[in-house]
Amino acid sequence: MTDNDSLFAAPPMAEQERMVEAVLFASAGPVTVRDLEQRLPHGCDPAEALMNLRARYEGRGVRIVRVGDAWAMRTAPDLGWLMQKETVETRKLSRAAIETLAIIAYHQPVTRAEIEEIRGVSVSRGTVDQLLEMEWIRFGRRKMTPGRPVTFVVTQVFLDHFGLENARDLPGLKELRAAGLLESRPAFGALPGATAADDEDEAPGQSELFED
Amino acid sequence: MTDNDSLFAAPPMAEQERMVEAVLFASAGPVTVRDLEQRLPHGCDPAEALMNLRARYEGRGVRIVRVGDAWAMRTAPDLGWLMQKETVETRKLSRAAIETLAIIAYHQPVTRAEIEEIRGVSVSRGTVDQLLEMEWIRFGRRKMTPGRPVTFVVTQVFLDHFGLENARDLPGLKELRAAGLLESRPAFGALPGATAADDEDEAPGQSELFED
Amino acid sequence: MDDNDFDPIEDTLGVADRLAAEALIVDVDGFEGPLDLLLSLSRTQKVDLRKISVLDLARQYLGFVQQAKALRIELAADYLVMAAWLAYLKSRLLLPPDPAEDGPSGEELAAHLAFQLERLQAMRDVAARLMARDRLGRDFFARGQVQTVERVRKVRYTATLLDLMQGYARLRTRDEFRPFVMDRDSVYTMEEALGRMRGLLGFAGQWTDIAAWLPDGWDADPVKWRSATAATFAASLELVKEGHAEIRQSETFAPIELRKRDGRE
Repeated sequence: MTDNDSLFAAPPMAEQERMVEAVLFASAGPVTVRDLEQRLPHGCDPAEALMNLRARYEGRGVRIVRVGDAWAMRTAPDLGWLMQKETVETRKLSRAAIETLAIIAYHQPVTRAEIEEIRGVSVSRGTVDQLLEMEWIRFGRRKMTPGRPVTFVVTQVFLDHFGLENARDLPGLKELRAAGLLESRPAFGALPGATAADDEDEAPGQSELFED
Repeated sequence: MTDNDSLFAAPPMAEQERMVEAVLFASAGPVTVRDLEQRLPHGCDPAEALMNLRARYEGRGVRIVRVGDAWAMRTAPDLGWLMQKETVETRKLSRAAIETLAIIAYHQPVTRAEIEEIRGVSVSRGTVDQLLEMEWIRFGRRKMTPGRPVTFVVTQVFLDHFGLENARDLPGLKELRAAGLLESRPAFGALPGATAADDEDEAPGQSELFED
Repeated sequence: MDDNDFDPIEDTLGVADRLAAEALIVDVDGFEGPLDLLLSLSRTQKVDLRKISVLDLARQYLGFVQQAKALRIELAADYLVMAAWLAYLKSRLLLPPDPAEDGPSGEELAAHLAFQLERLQAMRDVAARLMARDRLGRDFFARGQVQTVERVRKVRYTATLLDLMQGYARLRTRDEFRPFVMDRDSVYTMEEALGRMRGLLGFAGQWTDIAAWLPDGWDADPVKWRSATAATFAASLELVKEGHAEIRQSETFAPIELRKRDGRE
């Protein structure tokens, strides 16, 4: 701030209030009156602006609160219950679950036996249960084959999560590679067991009937 | 919230407004009306509460803005100069990336071949990758043309970043449409420039085997 | 097309045009392909892109390519393809239409080129307008603080589309594709070969085919054989470089032989 600034009148109080509001909202931590004095144009009265702002937020869903010698915006304490859902911990799905999900998405409707043939390992009950519980997959109609096995298909919840209109919109391998999304490092031949880093590999050596 | 809630009347609109205010304030990203419906007690009308809240914040230092089908609280753009401390250094985009982004935004859903036709040069993988990684673009539905190519569309993160309510609010969109510049006129096939970058067809060759 | 386009003395470029073309030539790397160059050239006409003279533009472009050739500047293939096409377009525009010929007329082709230029320019203009908008994190801001509220731990599992697609790709291309994992059990490294050969070199007084130096069990599988051969060869060269061994090959594709160097010379 140079001394010249004092030649100009300070902005009107309503404008100062707006400024304080914006600064409090965007700051990562509480802001002191001194901070505000330095950031607002010369001649402003942040203390008064703060009091006006505080009165304006009285009874709203958000309040202006004092934290030590600084000020911050906080949600009203009586609405804390609304925030509980905010604190979900997100974890990445396991590789087994992702692969199972991918097979269902690309091959639906697909039976458990078919999933196992493609993955080359048996599919644990927990994996399928987890996907069912997340509502990313559901039971489809039964296959017209001996035993009439149930099939799995993906759900609308799945499509919403991945931003897809339709499971057919999933890009193919060629397109993935073209977009540079696959690290297509050629491996040195395929040795059986080389992929055995799997968490549920009870039955390796199942021949990969679905490889094409 | 349990089912019992439906036995009680929805809270008054002023209270719903407080709740919506608290939720929007607490969420870093935009919140959809659907999210609000799920979080507010049964019988609430978050859409109406949002309209009231938006009007209440009119002209304040913080605004309620629409981002696609979601809503968020953001500081008023005219106060940006106050926020130098909070400014995040955005990665500088290349000219190719900026043009590609604009083409996707104005022509969406658009295929890679169409982007190349418009720019007259092939689109590098890095460019698309970078935009995908920034979550400014995503895969859209496939085109109903031979080969069913994947398309790209812009995301909610893109709209949020550029302060757009939806993709229809893109600057100059109407003029471009009126001038016929957004129609895909069939090229006569003779015109060079739309270099068909068929890089997806190259198979990993033997020569790559010893590359690390 | 107006009458000017049929000017017979087409190759007489004005001094100013010539200078402009030369200025462009210096800059050839700065263009993103022929369309970008054409757009730059069209600006010298200083007219609405819809009223542009495609014939003039074709002349300027061909002049540019001529000069680039004269100055021995390497032009990428697509610049030359565009030049050939523009030369064809120019002839179509200058000659009276051939009623027997099918396909689009010269005027239609020219109109489409003008459309392409106008569209590219329009995209650049809106891209600039887009980038000049008020932007999140620069002009307007989200809440600065992440709210701390009581933690009700609820685990939500998530995955991205990329995870899903890569998971699928991993399964379907298991033979040729495995992300992040270097397949070590069929790779014989040069360090391993070197370690093994250092131990054995003392016994190699005679010329021995390096194929005999492969470790046991690495010659059956072609994949392993290839890796072991490469590593053994590289290690042999290293030993020769260090002065511990000599290497020879009598002719192309003959066996490569190695023996210990014991300071006889």
